[in-house]
Amino acid sequence: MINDVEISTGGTDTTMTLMDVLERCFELAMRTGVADDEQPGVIGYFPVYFPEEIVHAAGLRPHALLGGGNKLEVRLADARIGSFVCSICRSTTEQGLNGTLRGMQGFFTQPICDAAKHMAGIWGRNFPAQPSQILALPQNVNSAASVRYVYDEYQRLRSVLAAQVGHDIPDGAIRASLRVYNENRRLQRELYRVRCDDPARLSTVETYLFVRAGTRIRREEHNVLLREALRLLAERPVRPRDKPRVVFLGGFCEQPPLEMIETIEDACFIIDDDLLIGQRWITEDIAADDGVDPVWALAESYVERSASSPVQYDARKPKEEMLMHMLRDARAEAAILTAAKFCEPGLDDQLALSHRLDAEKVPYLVLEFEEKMTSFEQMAMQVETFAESLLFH
Amino acid sequence: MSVITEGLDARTTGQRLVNQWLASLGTARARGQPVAYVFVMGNAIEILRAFGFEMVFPEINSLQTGVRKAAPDFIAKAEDFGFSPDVCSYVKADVGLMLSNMQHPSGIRMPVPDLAIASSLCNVYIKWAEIWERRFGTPAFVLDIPGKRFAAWKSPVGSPQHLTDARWVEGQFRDLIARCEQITGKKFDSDRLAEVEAHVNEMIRLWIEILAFNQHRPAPYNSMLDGLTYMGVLNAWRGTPEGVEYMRLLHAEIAGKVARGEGRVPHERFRLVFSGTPCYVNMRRLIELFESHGGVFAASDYLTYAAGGLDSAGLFYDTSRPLESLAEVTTLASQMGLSNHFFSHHALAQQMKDFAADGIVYHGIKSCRTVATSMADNREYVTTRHGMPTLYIESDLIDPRYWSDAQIKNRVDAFFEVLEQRRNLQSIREC
Amino acid sequence: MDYVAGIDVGSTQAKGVILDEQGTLVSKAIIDMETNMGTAAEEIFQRVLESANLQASAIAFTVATGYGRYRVAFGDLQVTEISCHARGALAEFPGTRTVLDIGGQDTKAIRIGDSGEVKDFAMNDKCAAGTGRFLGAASFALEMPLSELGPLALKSTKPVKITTTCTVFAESEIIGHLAKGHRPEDVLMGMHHSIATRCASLVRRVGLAPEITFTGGVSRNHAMVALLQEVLGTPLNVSAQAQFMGAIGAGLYALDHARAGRQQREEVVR
Amino acid sequence: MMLVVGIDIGSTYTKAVMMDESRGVRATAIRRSGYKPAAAAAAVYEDLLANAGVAREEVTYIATSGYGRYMVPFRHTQITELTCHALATVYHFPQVRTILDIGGQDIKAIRIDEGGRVRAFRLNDKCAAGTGAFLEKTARYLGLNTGDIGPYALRSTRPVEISSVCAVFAESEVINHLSTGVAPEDIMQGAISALAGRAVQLMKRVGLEQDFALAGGMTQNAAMVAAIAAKLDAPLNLPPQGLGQFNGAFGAALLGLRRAERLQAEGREIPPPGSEGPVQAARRWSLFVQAAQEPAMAPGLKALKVLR
Repeated sequence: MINDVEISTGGTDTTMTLMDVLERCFELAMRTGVADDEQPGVIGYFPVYFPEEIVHAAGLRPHALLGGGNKLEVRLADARIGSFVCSICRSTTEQGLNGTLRGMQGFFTQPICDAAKHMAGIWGRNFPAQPSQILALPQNVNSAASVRYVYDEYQRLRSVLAAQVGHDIPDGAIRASLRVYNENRRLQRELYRVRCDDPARLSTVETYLFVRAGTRIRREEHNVLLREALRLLAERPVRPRDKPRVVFLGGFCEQPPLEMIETIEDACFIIDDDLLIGQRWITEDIAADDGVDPVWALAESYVERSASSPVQYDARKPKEEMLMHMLRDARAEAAILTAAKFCEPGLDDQLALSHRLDAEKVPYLVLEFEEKMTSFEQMAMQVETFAESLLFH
Repeated sequence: MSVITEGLDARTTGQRLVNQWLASLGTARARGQPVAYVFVMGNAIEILRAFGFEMVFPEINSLQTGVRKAAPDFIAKAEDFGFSPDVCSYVKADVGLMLSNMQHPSGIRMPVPDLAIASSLCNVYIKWAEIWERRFGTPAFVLDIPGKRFAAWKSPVGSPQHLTDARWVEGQFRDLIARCEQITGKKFDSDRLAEVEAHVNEMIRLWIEILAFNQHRPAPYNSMLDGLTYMGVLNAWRGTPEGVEYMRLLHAEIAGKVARGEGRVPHERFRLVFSGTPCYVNMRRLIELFESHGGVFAASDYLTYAAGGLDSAGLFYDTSRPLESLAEVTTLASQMGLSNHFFSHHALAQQMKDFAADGIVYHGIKSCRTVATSMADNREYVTTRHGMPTLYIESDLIDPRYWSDAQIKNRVDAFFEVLEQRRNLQSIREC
Repeated sequence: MDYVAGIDVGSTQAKGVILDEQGTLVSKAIIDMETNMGTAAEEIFQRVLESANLQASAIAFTVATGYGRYRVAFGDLQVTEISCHARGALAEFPGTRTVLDIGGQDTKAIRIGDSGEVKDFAMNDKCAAGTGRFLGAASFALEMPLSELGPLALKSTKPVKITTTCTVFAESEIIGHLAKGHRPEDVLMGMHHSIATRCASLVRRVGLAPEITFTGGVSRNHAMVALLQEVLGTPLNVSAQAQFMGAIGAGLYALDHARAGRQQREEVVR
Repeated sequence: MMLVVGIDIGSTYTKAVMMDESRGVRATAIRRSGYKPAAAAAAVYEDLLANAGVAREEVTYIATSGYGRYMVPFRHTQITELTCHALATVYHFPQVRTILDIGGQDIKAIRIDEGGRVRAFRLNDKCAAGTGAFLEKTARYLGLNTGDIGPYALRSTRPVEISSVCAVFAESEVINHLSTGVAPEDIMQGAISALAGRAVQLMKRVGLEQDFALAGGMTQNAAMVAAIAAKLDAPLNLPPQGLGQFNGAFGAALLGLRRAERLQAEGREIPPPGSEGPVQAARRWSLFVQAAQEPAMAPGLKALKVLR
């Protein structure tokens, strides 16, 4: 089914249509497995953010583990994980147990939540051949010592990976990777800008597929796809439609099924979202100049110029203020606050945000989802009612 | 001022100490005493004590709502407020307390915090502190203490990795000290910190020995009943002369029992290791179910992590360099004890051996992913690799709605049938 | 001649057996649970006595099992259904190393050691539909008796994927699929598949070891047996008395005690 | 003379209301939805026409609601049941601001403004034992018909407490109570009280603004109405006699009438039914996910071959 289209990193393929690029991204985005002999070697990481540049500079491919989606049948993992744990932990374990991720050369998780930390233990017990670790990104980014600590932890990662590939990872290689990723993040920001300006031109499902495709290929290739997509989007004919403008929250870790985004888009325009927020976590270019320690630059960006999510505390970024900014910047009239079932950080934030929106008299809709859900009738009813309440009268 | 009276037993002394602590919380505001909210894992109590803070343990407040049968009302208030049933029931009980004008069922009106420290050892702590931040306007002080990175993680004392992590923790302690100075208007007194640490050192020494006493057969106390009361006192009075005094009393009493061969269970038949957090609403009932079969919990990982990991580092404070040493010990305790839930298979197997236990009982908590996410996987590993009999039961910390008596009794009864059959087989083989 | 009784009081049904000294099944009975477990136990006891044509005094020892085991006033001993199902399954299939019992309230996987001892057991989580109750939900949604579910499922050509694990929401998911135009047999097959998967997961929890014996009423459902064999990758033993396995196991425990008691009496006499 | 029809295709029952320009109800009809909602809707529509003694051609406009709203080919428009309940309720009770609708599979709490506009709404948490189905299950255990639940529970003198959030747990509680000899009416009343508690909790999440109204099938259950009113400590407005179950259909008819009137006022022709299909312009990528991923073997199929 999946054709590995060779994409040269040089010029652009002028024969591609927008639908071609989309289909290519769709196929990539929906890939769940890692082939046994995949080259370059693959390092898997659990959401949200990961310093991919270090992996990239080691000549390996970072691979975001995004759960199993709603087509995966969980048969083995239920015996290993409590029933009160979110779906992404369960399906990721399932993919490990059923061999889908056998090709990975390493597994990293992070202290985003308690369940995610357990993933390192599960992986270590069940897949001893794959080195599995917690990359201890700090929950405190408000200390003068924070950058130094992140730097130390990144250096640890660097030496773990160097040992794995059998050679040092030179500063120059990391700088080169920073440039590739800077470009990638610029392109993603551009994509988001296009959708915000003209949501009829670029849907959220499409935006999502474009971004998600990047988690399955080297960033150089992804940059080519995104540049092509942006060029073709500019030429796309657009039919304006009248739908309420909303922002979507809740896609930072476990991924809502495509059907869910489609269901929402049937009735609303999603103008901004936190889907795969880790992919554009760093909000500005990272210094890649000679003379600057590239790992320090990467660590400093993590602490100083980054996005926010329910799984990180940052005194500079109160969650409610972040949402109000998002609504304002998106010129959105309402918010859809979702949380994955059993996601404690998501559920806690959902409540806090809804109280703020009540106070600000901003209409909002609260939804709960699971990546494995297959029935969307009830959700459609809620979304339609919400849109009806925004549009009618 | 001390409630410690000559001639009283540890139990009475412990009760008095807890009551005294609670009473002083109730009057803290009136006395103009600064108040800190802290958790049992990763809390920097030593620094707070050096500044003279009164310490509120929201976890203890919440478990007490369970013990005092008020949890359902408190939880209902939080759910009415909008909290999901899937959220930690300690958090919900605490929200219930906030929505009840801070009137705790112990009779104490809990003071609001001047400072709240949430460590990263349980991520829910941080979300919890965010709730206080919204409610009381008290900024959260998030203390990031890096734990184990993987199961075989070794971070020997003084190794570069240990010092790297400790430097990070120390940096945050310095931030905390600045915050404390600002709140209390007092200058940090390093000698006072050393004094507190000296008390803690003595408590650590005694606690390690008390834990080891239960290696005797019969076990002198039940980790998951008596042990819980020890821990309440130990947490509330950590770093104080009263705490040391209590521990000495306790130590002497248990040593006496060991010498006399007195066991907690009259006819100890099975020695067990408990993994997980207690179900405080039904703990007596649960213990009764086990003790009726002659089963005693000789050891529990709970006594390590809920006691702040005191026993786990094997390291004492160097009072000649109190702050650096605090960071080093805190880091090590976090890596060797407090982040063990994520990789607990080795530690449990070790406890099985040390305590000559017959089996492990896993108690999965519906709303606590910190202890329970991978228990089933852990159990599978321990059972297959070490051939140990294990039992998995599930309920909640304090939410009685998740306690199903018939189901738990059924599982416990069946587990003891397994243990009996196994013992019979062993004795046949030995013949 | 002494007889023994095994009484299994579950949440939805009560079952009873009488065994003779050799452990041979003399009579059996099953009734649906009315309101009170205690009276149901009395009733089932009377039934087995009647059909064996015996007086209560002929019963030397009675073991009660199941959720209501402590409600059996006349029981001499209570043993959990874990031990009883293992015992019953071993008696009929001595090679049994794993027992799977799908009951109304609970599904159990039991691992048996080489000496016939219970080594490990696991029961389903409340949130995971691996119980017969899940089929009950299907039966209600389709307005069709339980016994017809299996045969209809076997007619399926395109099983629908059922994702809900919660029984409560299974009913609405079934209705949803039917409303979308899926054929009842395909939905049912999906349902069976979902249960089989959950049960297999439970079996794996105790470490799958052949032979596997499938006990409980659901074992009469051919679709379920076939699916379980498929997902477990091994054939299953299914007894004609599958529903009575717990009661038979209880009867066998009763027999042990009756024998031990007689030995003791004889020693005393001597 | 204009006649409009509202059809509410719910998960358990399909209900229809015929209304004339005076907003008076001309006829109602109801059937079990079964698992063929399109067929049920067609049949109910036939029943409705027969009940009203009206020919198909005389109906001007048809609006559908409920979860099967898109499954009726002969509709003019569709609208969600929440919007319908809001419209219907505010029509009957202009002062109502919070509506509770207890359905078979979910509970909905809706806050509305004076124009009947939905301001906020919440559905029950997934793991809550708070749906009508829970009550029906309990009734089934006790050997009762759904219709008997209310009268039966009203006989209770000492209701038991059923505390579980999860309906599966709650069921165990019911079994447990039964086996210890608790009177069935006390269990039934306990279940009703538990459900009422959940329902009121949901109402609190949308703001609990007075007055209150109850919609849906539970309006016929006097014990439930009393339990909710007691928990709210305020009276509940109930739809007019016999219309409780038809509230959604009534709302759909009201909205249909409003639209038809507007079209008429604007001098526009009312289009033929069936012209408003589901809005689906964008490509449904979700349909291709299965194909994009490795085609998984349907494990049911092999078993099938073995048995045949």
